[in-house]
Amino acid sequence: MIDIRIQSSDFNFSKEIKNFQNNKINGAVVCFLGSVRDLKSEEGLEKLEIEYYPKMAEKVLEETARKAFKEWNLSQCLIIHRFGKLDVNEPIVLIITQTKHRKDAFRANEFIIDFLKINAPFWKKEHTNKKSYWVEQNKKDLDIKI
Amino acid sequence: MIDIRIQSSDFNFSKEIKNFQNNKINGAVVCFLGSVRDLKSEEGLEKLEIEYYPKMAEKVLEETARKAFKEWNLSQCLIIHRFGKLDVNEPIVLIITQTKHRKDAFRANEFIIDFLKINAPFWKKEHTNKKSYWVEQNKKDLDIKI
Amino acid sequence: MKIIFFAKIREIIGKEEENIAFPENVRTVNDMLSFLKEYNKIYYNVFENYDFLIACDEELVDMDYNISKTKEIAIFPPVTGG
Amino acid sequence: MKIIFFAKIREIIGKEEENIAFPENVRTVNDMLSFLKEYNKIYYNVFENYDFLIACDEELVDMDYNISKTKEIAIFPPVTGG
Repeated sequence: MIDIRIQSSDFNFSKEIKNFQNNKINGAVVCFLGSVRDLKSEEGLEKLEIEYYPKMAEKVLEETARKAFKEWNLSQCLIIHRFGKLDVNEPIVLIITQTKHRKDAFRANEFIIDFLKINAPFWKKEHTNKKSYWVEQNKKDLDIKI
Repeated sequence: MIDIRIQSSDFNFSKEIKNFQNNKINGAVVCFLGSVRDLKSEEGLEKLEIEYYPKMAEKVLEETARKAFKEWNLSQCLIIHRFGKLDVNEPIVLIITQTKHRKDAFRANEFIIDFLKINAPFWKKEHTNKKSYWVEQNKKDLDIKI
Repeated sequence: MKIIFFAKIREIIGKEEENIAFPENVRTVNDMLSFLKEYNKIYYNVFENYDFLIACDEELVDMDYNISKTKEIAIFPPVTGG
Repeated sequence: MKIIFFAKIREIIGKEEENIAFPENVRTVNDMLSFLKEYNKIYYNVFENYDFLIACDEELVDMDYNISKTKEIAIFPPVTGG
């Protein structure tokens, strides 16, 4: 079961986990939650804005989930990615992977976030109380072997 | 902040995550949730019983969390491990790690579960409708490089 | 051909999309970039001075990709989601 | 010396703990195991036929660990938590 959502509204991490738990979890669940970080704290980050390319973003997330599903024999996989203007500490991305074996759940989850960071068409813009900046791609992300 | 709990009662994964979210999450959160698996399904697993050595279990979990905290620069770490008689699909263990950098949160989380699997004094006994078995240690867990 | 832009590149170019009829000799992504650099100096500025990626019909492609069957080309900066 | 048992080993030995005064020549874990094997054949059975670990005052120790300052010794099977 693959579940992909791209949405501007906040997601309820608790509820998503509960759904997973209700789905008769047989084994290991690994979750990754990424939130808005205030990296410009001298200036004060007011909003993080996320722009995206809708059709392509959905396609890339689905392909990513399908790859992980096959490679690590997942029984469930959820990816939620937000767009729009977010506040500091608001969640941006949630990835949940479930498998019989914990190592696979960890590997699959990390693969998804790594792959997404370099392939999914989302862009972040930071709005501080002084000005706005497009976030530069983290070169470290490109060095990760997928 | 290190939070270690050993308890017979069920834990509310949703609530734990909410607490983490309320704690001004600055960056990446990784969770691991392990639940009761029915590995004896021909016979029908009725209960999984977990016995533990209280003083030592607390000590090992705390040491494990402290090691991870230092090595991967965690900002928060929660470990909950249950004991007593559990039903199929009930949660056994929850590990939440939080860091600025996602790779560290993944590494720390996996280290904790791996270390716990070979060092924390908990033992599982499966009660099926026919008989009861002590679970044997998974040799694969011993091969993991910590 | 419909070309769409995102993020910083959308801002520099100053529009979300542009429809351009390419001449027949524009076959690859590379040809298209050369054409656009001549077509308008704002493209010259973007392609010379900024990192960018090209997607044809929602797939990332290389510079020698043949665009003859492409319906929508997207030009955007390296992605920063997640 | 207080010795406590857990899980399968507790079941085989048939009790949760035992207090034993070791003679002076019992210095290491190894000495203790040899002593217990003589002391009662149920210990002989456990130590010969089952995998087990030893913790002295809640720390896993090796066979040559000196138990002279130990207050509580735990004997238990390989752990299976998590």
